Amino acid sequence: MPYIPHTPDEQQAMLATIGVPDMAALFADIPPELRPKSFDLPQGQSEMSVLSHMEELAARNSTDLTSFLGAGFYDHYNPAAIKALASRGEFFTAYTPYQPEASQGTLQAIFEYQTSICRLLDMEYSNASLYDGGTAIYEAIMMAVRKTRKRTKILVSQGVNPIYRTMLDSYTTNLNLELITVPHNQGQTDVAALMDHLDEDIAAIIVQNPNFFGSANDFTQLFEQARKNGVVSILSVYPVMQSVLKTPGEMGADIAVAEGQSLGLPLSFGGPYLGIMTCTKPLIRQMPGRIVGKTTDVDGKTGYVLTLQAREQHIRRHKATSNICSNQSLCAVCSLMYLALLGPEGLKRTAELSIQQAHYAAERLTSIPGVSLYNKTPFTNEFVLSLPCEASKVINALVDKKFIPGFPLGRYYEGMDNMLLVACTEKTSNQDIGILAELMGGVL
Amino acid sequence: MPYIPHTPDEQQAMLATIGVPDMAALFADIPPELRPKSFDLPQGQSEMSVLSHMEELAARNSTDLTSFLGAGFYDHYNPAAIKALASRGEFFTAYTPYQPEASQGTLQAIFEYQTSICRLLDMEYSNASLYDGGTAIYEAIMMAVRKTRKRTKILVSQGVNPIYRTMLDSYTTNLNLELITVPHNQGQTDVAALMDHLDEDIAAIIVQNPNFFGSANDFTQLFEQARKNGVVSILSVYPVMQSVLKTPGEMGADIAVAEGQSLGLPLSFGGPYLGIMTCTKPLIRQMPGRIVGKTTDVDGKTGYVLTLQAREQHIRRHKATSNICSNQSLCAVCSLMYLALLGPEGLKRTAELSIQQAHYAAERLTSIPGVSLYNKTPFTNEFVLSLPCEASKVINALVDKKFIPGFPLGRYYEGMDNMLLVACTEKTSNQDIGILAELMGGVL
Amino acid sequence: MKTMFQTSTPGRKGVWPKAADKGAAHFLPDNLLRGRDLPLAELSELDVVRHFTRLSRLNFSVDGNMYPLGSCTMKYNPRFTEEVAALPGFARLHPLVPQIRGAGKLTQGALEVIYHLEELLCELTGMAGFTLQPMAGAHGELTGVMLIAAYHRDKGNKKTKIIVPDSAHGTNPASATIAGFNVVSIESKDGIIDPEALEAVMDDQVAGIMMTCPNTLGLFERNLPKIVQLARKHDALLYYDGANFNAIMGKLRPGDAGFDVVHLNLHKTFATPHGGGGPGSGPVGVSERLLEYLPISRVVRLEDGQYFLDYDYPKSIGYIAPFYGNFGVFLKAYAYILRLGRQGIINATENAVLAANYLRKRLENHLEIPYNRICMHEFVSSAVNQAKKGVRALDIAKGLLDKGHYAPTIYFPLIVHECLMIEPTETESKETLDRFVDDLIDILAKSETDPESLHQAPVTTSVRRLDEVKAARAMELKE
Amino acid sequence: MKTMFQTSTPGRKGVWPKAADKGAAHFLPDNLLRGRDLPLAELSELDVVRHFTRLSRLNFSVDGNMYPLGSCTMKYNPRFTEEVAALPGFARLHPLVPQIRGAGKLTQGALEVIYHLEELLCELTGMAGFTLQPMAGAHGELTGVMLIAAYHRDKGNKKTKIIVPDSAHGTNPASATIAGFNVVSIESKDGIIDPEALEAVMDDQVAGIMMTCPNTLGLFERNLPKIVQLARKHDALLYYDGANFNAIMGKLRPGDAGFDVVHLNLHKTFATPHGGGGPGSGPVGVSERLLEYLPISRVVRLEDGQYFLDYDYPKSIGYIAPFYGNFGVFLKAYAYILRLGRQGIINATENAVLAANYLRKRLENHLEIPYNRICMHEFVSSAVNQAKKGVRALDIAKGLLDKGHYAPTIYFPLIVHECLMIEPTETESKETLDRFVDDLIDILAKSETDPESLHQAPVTTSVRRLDEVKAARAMELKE
Repeated sequence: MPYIPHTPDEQQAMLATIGVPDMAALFADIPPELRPKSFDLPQGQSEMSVLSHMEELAARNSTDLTSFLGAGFYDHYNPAAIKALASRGEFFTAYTPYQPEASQGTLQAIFEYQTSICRLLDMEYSNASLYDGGTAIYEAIMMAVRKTRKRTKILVSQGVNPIYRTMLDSYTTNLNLELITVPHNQGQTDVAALMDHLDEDIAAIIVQNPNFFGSANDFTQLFEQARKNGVVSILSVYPVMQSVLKTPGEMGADIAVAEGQSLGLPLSFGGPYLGIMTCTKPLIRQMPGRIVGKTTDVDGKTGYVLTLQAREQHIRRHKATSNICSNQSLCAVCSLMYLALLGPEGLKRTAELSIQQAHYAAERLTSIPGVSLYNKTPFTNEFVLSLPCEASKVINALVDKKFIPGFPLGRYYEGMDNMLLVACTEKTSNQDIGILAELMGGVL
Repeated sequence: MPYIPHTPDEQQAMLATIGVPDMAALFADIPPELRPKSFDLPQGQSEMSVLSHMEELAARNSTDLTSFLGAGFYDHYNPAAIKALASRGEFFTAYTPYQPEASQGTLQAIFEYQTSICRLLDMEYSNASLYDGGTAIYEAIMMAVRKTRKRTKILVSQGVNPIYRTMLDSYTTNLNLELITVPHNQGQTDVAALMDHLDEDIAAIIVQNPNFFGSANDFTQLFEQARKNGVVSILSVYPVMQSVLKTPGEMGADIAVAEGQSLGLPLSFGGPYLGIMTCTKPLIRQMPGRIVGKTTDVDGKTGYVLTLQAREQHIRRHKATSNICSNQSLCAVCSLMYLALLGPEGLKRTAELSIQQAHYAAERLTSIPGVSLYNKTPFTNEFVLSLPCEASKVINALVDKKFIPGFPLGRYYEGMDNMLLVACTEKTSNQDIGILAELMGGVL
Repeated sequence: MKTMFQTSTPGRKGVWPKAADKGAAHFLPDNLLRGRDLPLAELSELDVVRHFTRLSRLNFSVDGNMYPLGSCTMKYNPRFTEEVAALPGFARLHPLVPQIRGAGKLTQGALEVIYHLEELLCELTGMAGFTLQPMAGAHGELTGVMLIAAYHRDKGNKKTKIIVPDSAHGTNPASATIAGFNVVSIESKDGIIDPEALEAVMDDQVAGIMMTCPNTLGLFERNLPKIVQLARKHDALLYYDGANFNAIMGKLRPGDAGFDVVHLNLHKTFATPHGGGGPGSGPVGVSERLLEYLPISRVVRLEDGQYFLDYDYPKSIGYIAPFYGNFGVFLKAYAYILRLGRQGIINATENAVLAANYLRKRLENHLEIPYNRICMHEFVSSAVNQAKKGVRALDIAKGLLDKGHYAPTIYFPLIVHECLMIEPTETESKETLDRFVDDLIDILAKSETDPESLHQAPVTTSVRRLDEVKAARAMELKE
Repeated sequence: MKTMFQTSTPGRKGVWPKAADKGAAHFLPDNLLRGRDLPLAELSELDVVRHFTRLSRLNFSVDGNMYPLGSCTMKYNPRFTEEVAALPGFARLHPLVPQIRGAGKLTQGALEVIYHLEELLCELTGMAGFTLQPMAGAHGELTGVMLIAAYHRDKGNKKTKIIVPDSAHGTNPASATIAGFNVVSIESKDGIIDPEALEAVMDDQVAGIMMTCPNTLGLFERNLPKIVQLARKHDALLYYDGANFNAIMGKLRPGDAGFDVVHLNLHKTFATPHGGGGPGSGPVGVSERLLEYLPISRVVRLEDGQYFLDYDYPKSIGYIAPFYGNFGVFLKAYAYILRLGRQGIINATENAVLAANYLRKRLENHLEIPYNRICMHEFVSSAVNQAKKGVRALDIAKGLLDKGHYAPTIYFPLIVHECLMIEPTETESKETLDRFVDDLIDILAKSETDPESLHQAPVTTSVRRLDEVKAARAMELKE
């Protein structure tokens, strides 16, 4: 019986204490007609045998790829100390800190996470994290809807990650909300069009920086205009790039959200990731999810607790701000470790190296005849190439050479089948870029 | 400056406190003529870059081999919990427990290791471990020499791992000792010949069980005869197999040693390994290396300390029993974790599965025409095949198919070029054995 | 303990990537650049290692302590599953790879894990299909309610209500509300759902009934057949909250019993670690009639044995997660299920229920047990008698911390006064269970002889009782 | 804390391999089988995880505490090197693979590590060749002395003596004796070797002189050129004990200075962790004239760039280890050296010496410093003044434990009374150094005002002062 400590003798002793003859007696409440119709699971295997099976499965995924995939999910270098520290049992086998006196490790770490995220995004408050960047956008909208009360329209820039916009569609289907998508303008977030749409029916406006095409923006004027119209401004950002880019705080965003995966989490085929959620002071009572606050114990010693719980589901039940009852605690702690290990300068170096490599890649790749840069405005570590043929054709030709040159925009944007979204990080070497240029040149 | 916390300001402040103008002043004692003639080391690299380089080097070693190599070093399954626990910083970044009050974790673990090893080998005392199985044999001889005083001859069975016999040659070159090697008899440890050699000049006799050819033995009579002649009996064993094989204690060995790698340590291209060293009561004062003992603190609470230190080098200097001043502490703790996780029954299952797989392999492989079993007596998880051609010829043919069918005995035994030493563990599958049989059949 | 900002030293470096030849200012105009300081902590790698090593020691955890937190199933988290999730072949995989035409072949191992885990969960629950997308239990609930909504919308039903009994998890009403429904609460009777009370509120507006079974009192809902009947009558769908699924594996399958939607908590029943509050994973299973509404993408197996991401489900509720769910978490659950196998899973359930009843029985003369009959994997007790002497459930909980145990869930469910909800799980040994009971009895005795000592508890933890009111008022949420 | 045998339960299972179809009795006759019980602990996996988690918390370690243990160089152990050593391409490699003809191509990466690390160590020390075989520092010493013996034997020299100054490490005389030499001790003067005392004992019987430089007083041997001259005159070889090599990297190379043999401690200077006492790694480097005696095998690089194990050195002293040394350890040292590079290594030395002198200076008015001048990476202080009041070095050490610091090395070297030997290393921050000094000063003040409190120390550790005499007498070495 894997992981079960009881010997047959002990089981008998326990049954005797309970006063029942056998295990079956413990399940007598279940009506016989409800017993399983089938329970056809495989036989158990030894740890050795399962691990070896899982290694075989892992080996059927290619990890020797040279990949230029990004699209919101980036392969930055994760310092080894993160895994070493996060794999301490005291962190990963603890539960939600319901007993704060026995959970100060997690609580202080989350308090430090909230502090670090506020400082990185230059915002007033952060919660203890949400599931991912997409649900963070959805929760941000719901905050705006609650705040603005009767407004029901949401302005969404098409420069926001289309994966998240698709999620928004799902989440708002049953709600009395209208999503208005404002198209991009040749890869640029169309600030003018967004401004045009601002009116008193709009609860929130959502933009992304850098946008999905990699272009960096300054939304200060847009957000000012939004404020004048009583509209909540939501900005989705790329945390690593916040070390060099104008901050949500500087632009005047009301809510800033992000996918935190780039801060020290493995790509892990899509999760677990980290939903970063910050806001300004006036919105704090609308904030969903857990929040850790500082306080003192009976001796006056500093300590940390879950706070503002009146917002939460286990107190408020159906009146809660959200149904969320967990955070991505361990992921948040990993991202805190990442920020602590890199520090402000290390993070900036990471961002700048990534930007530099992307610009080198853009230069090399646009020197291939027929290939041009689609971005009309400055970009950071990601950009769009306009190809003389379908992007997926190029990808297909390169996949067998273990190169994935980027993401085909046609997957999410109609009429953009020839566009390829290319991302670099500090891990992208000049050599990789050189080979990519050669390979692409060869098939075009 | 990797891993150095001091900022330039802090360095200046410290220099000022010291009262010197600069770093150079701290090294003024070194005569200028002794300054390095060259110091041509590579430039430092980032963690990311070194790790990636090391991954490339690791990838240049084949790990997708199906290997039947053993020869004293076995690929048993290491439960994942070992690495998870041993990688806790409190274990691996501590030093020798000189301050026992601050080191009870390591000390109690070593006490438990000593207990477990005594129980497994059925011996009275164990030390806290030595470097490896080979140095353990050497130290065992030195114990015997000290104990028997003027005796200078050592009887060594050729069934003892030739790697260790080669080490013994090196270690005894400068000492007034004579090693007498008693040849094996067609793969069997020649007990009769060993008995014949016993006399009053012999300090120690060394045999191995199972011997290098995999054959199991009962040395009870030999050790009885040795005792009658005042000769110290040293038995080298295979710890995993001790769960099923007659124990050194049952046979009456004075000293039992072993390579502990099979108890939860990775093969790791030859180290770090674990030298297991146990003895009977009369020999304890001759025991080299660290020993942990149980005691009480001033409040009467149980605790553990390094003990019998009067034997050791840092007290006795040139009068010490050995120059050893460390043990393989972390390796010993890993082997303790292994034994704790497997328990007596788990260890026995490991041994029995390994034995069963070896016998299946022997059956399959000897059904190849021209191939026969060289062992004349019962074996455990390793055996010798007599091939119709040079063993290395067969190996060469199979290496390119990622199979290493075993170890060619000709490497260490003259005239045995056609002999192949084949080992199985619980990790060896019937399928692997089947493929091996096919491949070997194909080249013979 | 000092925060990392208090020990930060300007200019100190930790991990230190090489510098770019050209900074951001070379590539981006000033107006796009960060103007404000970036006051993150500046630490050496040793600073960071010590900080988190020390922080970790301030936590109780399953690795250090018994964690009898009711409804949370804090069982042992096998170490080898951590190794599985860290395999580079999984951990380094970009989720977009299989969405690129022709590149699906590069992720066959990962897609097989998803496909096969869904199959296993179907067999475990008796459901027709599963999605692994939901990223936590509450997220699974929301997904489940969205599926219920999609079903009724598609059928043209006009439904506005979801019924939630008072013994259900607190997230249930929140999830139903978030998804746009009105919540109707019903009172339990003798600790379980009263079919009459249910019948009284049932009408054609009812879209679904959300049940936790066994419920939060640890009791099996014996009237389940009657409830199913009532639901069917009004075309209401039956939702199974799987938070307590550890009680019932191999003994009842929600699908066989008539449930239409079920969510599971991989981080409870299937031993994936809780991580101090997340990440979790809350897969959702459905009956045949809800299959077509499941989120996309779905992994399908082609005739040639290849796995493939299929998006072609026009009635699907769409994307619930950016990709396929918390893949790293379900790797661990998958490995755990393979390790246990059929018999191991039945044993887990039986021994979880055995341990809960053993604790219940050993405590029954010391603590009020409101529903003192055979329970499932957990039970509720009440400190009402102790409260009369001024020792509340909270005091008992803090007293347990001083004895080295984590506390039970307290003040939940709300329907039991001074509630202590105890779930030992199957992985705690008899001597640990006995030590827990002995310590608890000792504390209960103290509530008679020395109640003040319990008001003072805890005294052995890194901090003593914390002022939660002050925290909420001061709103110091960052440094 | 209970031992695992005290919590063992007969019949309980942990990791549980599948059973063989046929037991050992099927394959082996009774007389070869184990007759006696095998009373190992029987625990669940959770039992084991908790046991070792709790045990670990009873340890001080670099990850938790400053560890100013003189001569032990307890610097930070970078985490990424652990990842390097665990790479399956290294950890799973059987050491016999490259010894099989034709299979060397399967281990080129591992052989390159050995080859290149030897090259780097040569450049670091100025030696002509290195062997990585020795498995610890003392093992390196023994190897070094064996090389000295081999040299003289080969030259036909009849040498019987090795000179070891009283400021050398305690292992030096033991190693020399074990290798068959008689040890001649000489007294230091002003903390360093006195050339006159040396000259007085030099004769043609002297095979070698074993020096530690800087010596165990933390002082550089300023008379080194004179010592070299004396050694050469008598064809005695000069041995450099590298335990203190962290003091001197980039500032002096033993090879340039005239040493013939040097051993390094990878677990000190090159940041590989100490593991609670091992495993270590003690590579040995030699000058040109000793090259041919180095242990076999040696890794050579062929013209085609392939690496190859070469056994063809007829004058070699043979095998010192079963294979190539503690490979897992030198992977970490290799990665560390590549990470630091030339400048990083010089910085490490400079900052180690800076920190030691800073501590020395801050303490000089509080504690006797017998040789109070610029020291290298460590220095010795003495509690002679405190001892007069009854507070001994041991009491001060235990007092430091109560403040959360590990203690310095005490009562070593033997030539300083009430010695406290302090080595901070380069990786401790200034505020940690300051806190250590402040705490130490506080303890020294207590030695005046409240000496009894120091005799009672430690009181915050898991046990208080332990009775070592009782342990030696009772000889309870197992349960």
